[in-house]
Amino acid sequence: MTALPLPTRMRAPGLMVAMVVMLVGFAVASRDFAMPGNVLNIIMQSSVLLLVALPMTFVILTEGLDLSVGAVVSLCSVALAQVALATGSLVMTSAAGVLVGALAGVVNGGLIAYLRIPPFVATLGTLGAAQSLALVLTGGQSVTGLPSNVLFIYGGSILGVPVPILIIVAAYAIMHSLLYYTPFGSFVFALGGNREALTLAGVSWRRMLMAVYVLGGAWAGAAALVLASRLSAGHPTAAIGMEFDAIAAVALGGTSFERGDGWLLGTLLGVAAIGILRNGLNLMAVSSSVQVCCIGILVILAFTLEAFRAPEL
Amino acid sequence: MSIDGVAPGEPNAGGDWRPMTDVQDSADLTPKLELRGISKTFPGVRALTEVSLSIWSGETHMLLGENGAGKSTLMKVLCGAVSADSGEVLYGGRPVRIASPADARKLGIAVIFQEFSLVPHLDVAHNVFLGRAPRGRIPGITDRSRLYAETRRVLELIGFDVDPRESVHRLGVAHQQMVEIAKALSQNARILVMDEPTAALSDRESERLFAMIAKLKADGVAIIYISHRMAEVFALGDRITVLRDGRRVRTLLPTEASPDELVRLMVGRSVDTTYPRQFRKPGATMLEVRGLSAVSGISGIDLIVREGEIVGLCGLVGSGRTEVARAIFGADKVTSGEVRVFGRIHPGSAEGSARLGMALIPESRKSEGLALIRTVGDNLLLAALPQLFRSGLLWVATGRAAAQRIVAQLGIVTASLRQQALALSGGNQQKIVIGKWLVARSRLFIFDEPTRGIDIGAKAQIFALIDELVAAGAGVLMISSEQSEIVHVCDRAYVMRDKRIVGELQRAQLSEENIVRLGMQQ
Amino acid sequence: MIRVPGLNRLPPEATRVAMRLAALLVLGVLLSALSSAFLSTVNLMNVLRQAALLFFMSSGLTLVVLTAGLDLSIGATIALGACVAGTVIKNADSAWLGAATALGIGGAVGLLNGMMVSLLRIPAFIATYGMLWVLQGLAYTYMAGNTVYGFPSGFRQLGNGYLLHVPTPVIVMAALLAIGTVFAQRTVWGQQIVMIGANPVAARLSGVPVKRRLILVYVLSGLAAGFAALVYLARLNSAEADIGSSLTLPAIAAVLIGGASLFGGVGTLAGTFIGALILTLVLNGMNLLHVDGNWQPLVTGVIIVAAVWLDLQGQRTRS
Amino acid sequence: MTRVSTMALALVLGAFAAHSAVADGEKIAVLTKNQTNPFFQAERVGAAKAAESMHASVLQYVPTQADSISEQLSQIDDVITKKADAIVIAPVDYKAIVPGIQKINAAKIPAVNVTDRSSGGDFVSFIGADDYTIAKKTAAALLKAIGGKGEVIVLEGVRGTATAQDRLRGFKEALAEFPDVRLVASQPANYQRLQAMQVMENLLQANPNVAGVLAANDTMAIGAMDALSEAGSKALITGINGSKEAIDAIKSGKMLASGDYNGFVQGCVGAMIALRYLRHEEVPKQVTQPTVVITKDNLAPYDVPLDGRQCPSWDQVPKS
Repeated sequence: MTALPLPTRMRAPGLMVAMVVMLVGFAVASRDFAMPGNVLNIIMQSSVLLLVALPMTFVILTEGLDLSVGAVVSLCSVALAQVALATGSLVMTSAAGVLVGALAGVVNGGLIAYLRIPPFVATLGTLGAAQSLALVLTGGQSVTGLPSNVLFIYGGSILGVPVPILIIVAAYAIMHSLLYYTPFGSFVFALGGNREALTLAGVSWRRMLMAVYVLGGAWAGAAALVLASRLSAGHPTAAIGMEFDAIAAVALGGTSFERGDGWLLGTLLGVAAIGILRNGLNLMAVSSSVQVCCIGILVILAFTLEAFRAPEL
Repeated sequence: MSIDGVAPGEPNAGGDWRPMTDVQDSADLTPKLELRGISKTFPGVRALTEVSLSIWSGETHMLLGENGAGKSTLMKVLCGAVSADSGEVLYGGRPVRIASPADARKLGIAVIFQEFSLVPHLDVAHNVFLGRAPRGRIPGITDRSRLYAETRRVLELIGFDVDPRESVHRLGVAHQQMVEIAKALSQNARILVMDEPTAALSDRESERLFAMIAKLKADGVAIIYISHRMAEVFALGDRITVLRDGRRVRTLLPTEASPDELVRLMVGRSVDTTYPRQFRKPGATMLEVRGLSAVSGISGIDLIVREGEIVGLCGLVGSGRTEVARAIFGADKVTSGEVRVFGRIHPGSAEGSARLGMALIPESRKSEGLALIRTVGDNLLLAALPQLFRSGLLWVATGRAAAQRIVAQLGIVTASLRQQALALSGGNQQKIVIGKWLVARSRLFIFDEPTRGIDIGAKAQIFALIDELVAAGAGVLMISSEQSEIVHVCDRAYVMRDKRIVGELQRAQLSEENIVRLGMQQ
Repeated sequence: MIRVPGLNRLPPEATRVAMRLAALLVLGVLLSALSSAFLSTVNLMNVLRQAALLFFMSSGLTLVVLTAGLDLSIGATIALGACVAGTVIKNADSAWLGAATALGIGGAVGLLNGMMVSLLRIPAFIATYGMLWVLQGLAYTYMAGNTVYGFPSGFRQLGNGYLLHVPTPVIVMAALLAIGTVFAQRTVWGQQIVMIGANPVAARLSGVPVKRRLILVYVLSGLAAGFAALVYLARLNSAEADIGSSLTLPAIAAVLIGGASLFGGVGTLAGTFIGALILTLVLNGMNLLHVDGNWQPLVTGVIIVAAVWLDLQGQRTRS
Repeated sequence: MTRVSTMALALVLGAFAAHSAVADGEKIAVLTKNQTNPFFQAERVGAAKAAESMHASVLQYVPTQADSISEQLSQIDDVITKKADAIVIAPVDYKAIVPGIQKINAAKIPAVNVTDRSSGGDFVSFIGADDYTIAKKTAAALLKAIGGKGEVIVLEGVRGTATAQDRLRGFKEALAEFPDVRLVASQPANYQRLQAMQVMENLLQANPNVAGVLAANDTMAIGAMDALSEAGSKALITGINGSKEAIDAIKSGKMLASGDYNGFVQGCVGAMIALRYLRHEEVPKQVTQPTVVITKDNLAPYDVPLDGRQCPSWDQVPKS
């Protein structure tokens, strides 16, 4: 083989085509779509999902799955809201969210890495537990009356830039650096690609797997902070079902469920695609039942295109 | 079976060996590394019993033994992946503890594994330095430019021309092995363990590896080299240690031993490595391939296989041999040409092959040949299901009888038909893969590297079995990287280069020289 | 998917089913000790009938999971199937036509799923997740927020009736369990399906028509969902667009508690049947013991994890 | 493949373009909680009918995931972007909706609040009755009917949703007024018929002598009703919503009552008020929809399919 760089194959072509079709289509169909204000809308609306989908990419890279994330975000949102009411301190509030999330991550990681329970089963169990705890903590009520410093997280802006945008830019930068510029990132790829390689490199795969789930939990806490700020409330069922959106975004972005093959930027695009689809259909006033169909069709079509390109096994 | 009379631990001629180096260092008076009385028991298996071994700087120490003799356990003890139950390790005369891979690395021990320790979706550089990436100025962040520079340096050292940013999953098996070697070398190892490093390499790449080994030796690196290839053992080895059943049988000098002697020590009895067979007059044409091209890149393939003959398919690794086998069998999509089996046009699917009585014994037994988590019985019946049970209903007794017959016929060593396939040794697993086609009464066999990773005793059995098949009127197309096997076993052979067949050698012309000449010609 | 030594080593399936049966008995004894109402014929018949609907969904899903696949669309298939079939039964006044409709929808959905998974090689999780949304959307559009209800009593026998004092669904469940077990373990197709799950490449290279069998498996899963839709209609006497959303996860949970591995090649219908019973018993027990609703998700989650953990423990100690 | 994708693109774009039809009059956006509860279907039909009769058009927004508050907030953003003339909204969560309402206020789009009263923000008007009151009234009807004594079971909605919480609170308040009634079990059945039936079957084993069942919606009530009749229980049962199926059951005597605050009329009045406001006609600050407990005696006006119902004329609307 020569040193010629092989042409890098385009990743997630289905998603790319879908994005182009949607962007052009919505711009044609609705004059409001391509406005700066609406673009900002889409980004702000997608911020919580992105904060969950980025660490989900890590989890899926390890050949794992986290079904609990929606329930955990909900749990974190009520926990941090209660702390916010009690202390009024943004630092304490954020810490509470991240801590509760990380604890949920410890449970997931412990079940998966140490008791070796398949991720699907383990996180299905945690889902139930987190949902229960959120209900018990609140008695089923949303927790309102958050102080203004918490509301600032979604509603405020710094130097004219809305805070959620700063948060997701920072989140992406952190997660990108972590995945591609640190030894930990290489370990994440190895967890899915070849765990034996980690052992032989003197790295405990269990500890690394644990770290991935704890990281995911901590980000769920951060997502909960943004969500609570957006709702001005902690809500015990606010993010139920978000895990499937997150998994869909990650998969749309070209991350495979096997062998540690993935792409973080793809996840960003996947989240954007889901946001754009919902926003565009709303602007076109497409009925909700048709919207539901469209989401399914987007997912299937994006992968169909992929299939026509991939070589036979 | 006559067991060789040498008791383990008995002083051997090779034990007094000292390296012939110019360096007059006091360290040379003691071995670089010494293992004393290492024992290791896994649940139910005694893997190592009181194995002692010493390696000096600048020595290439060949380690021989059948599968299950304890070589890989010994290696794992050395690299810290497994800890010994008893015994001690001395490094430069001092006792040391190797409890983890990190300990081993600190002592300068590096291992080149046969089963790749690479991460498919990381690039070459990140693989080479996995867990050891150079740190940058920002804490926790990898210094990427240094990472790539260092990798380039190591790759140049072994003369391996590949972009360090290339993702490993895009590399072929041979190149992955080179990355594996680069990974071990990048650790500046003082003790290097290699497990069949040439198994996947072409001759040219092997030559390059041998040159590198010579250079490392000159630098005083101690090398433990595991191989099944006699030629390598004698060409490279300073000393040879033979393991059998977890014990050291003997350590000897190459000059003291003949290949037959080594095989006898490994197996515990005499084995004929020339694989004698009766050459007969071939019968009617069973397989006829005309102008076959496939999506995998092979083109214009013409070949025939007749009743009662073994036809070799050889060439360098990557020359397209496996692709030809897959295209004929219907595993890869064919773009042009035709395949006739027993005169009938082949439908181009694996299912059709099975129906026509054609069998494929694939290169990678575990990933393509067996359902490891299922039982021996399940695997044996897999290919024969539609013809054994024409009604569609599975009769347990019929199935059991059919499977049992093959177990007996092939001498498969298994506790029962309900044993999981993964519990069996490589040789027995290979027999199951062959056996499932015998249950299906196949008559045309394609063997892709049938003896890879199988020990010498089992190898002879496999070849005896193949001979039996052709004696009974079957036709065989056999791919092998070991040219001596082709020369000994085949009636004829086709030689491939660059995805095409470049020549056909009749029995009289069949020699390693001719194969290499055709395969390498530019 | 995960290459951890020891994890995929599984003992003979009969032993594992027996272990599950033991777990089920322990649960039963525990519940009868805690609640006097538990151990009555009526309650046990109730539990069996409740488990039946769950089992109809999980039976097809078990086959899918055996091939290392997943079918997230069964709930939505039931929703669409029940809504359309319900309308047909009402409007055409023919239970048979309705039954054909439900099975037809289930089979068609399964065919599409199977083609996406086998021909287009879309990961099963994604393909059936996309299908879930499409079907849900169709159900919403079709029903436009209405409920279809009130079916002839002859048809309702399928869900409500009794044969020899045993609820009809329970008898149908027993029949399905028997037929399904024979299919999975005593037919060529069943055996090929199991082997596809254990190693699809080896199966293909051994002449197994992998694509056709995969399509078959998803069609069977769709048909099972279609049949579940009929039983649902007969039992509940009504259908609306959102009935499926709460059905899929319990069906998957029953399969997992039943010992099937998501990595394929391992699992039995008998195991899934016990899984469905365990899950139903847990819910029954929580109702009988008046467990606060807030804690019910947690209890269910813990049971699922514990069941799988115990199973893995059993395998590890013996291997 | 390029050609195929170009064709696909053209097709899809055609579909997009075909969709952008524009109506003549005002555009009101109607935001409801989910597609599954018949109450909101009635509300949507009511709003559409009222708008049609006033020559305006309605854009319906329903979260694709039922009762998703974040999705409803996103839909508010999108409606503002789309510059709807007015908004009629039934908030998923009356507390968490407040930031969305404030955005609507900031965009100066008039908003009418229906069904659940938002705990903040400015509205042209509020139309509705709260879940608490309706649950309390319905429960009282049942408790009276069983003679103020005996065992009662409550079937709850989805834990964590505002309606479920409020209805449960209403039930409990009513129960407190009847000291001889014993609440023997209160279990969630998540507004689902199947779950209600199965939970009821289970509960009947431990509590065979139950005299009454309070279900937090009609769907659950009917599921429980089937379980009760099969077990031969004579327990009375009530639901909430006044759905068509419940009306039929009440008519045939299988169900005692269903609490209702008439989603259809709420939808009508919400749209009427929004349009009147846009047309600078006077509107009331609040319309309290009378909560009705539908029983055998007063079910006639409810026993009409949605399509056949007529919005009340403006004069008939109670203004308070």
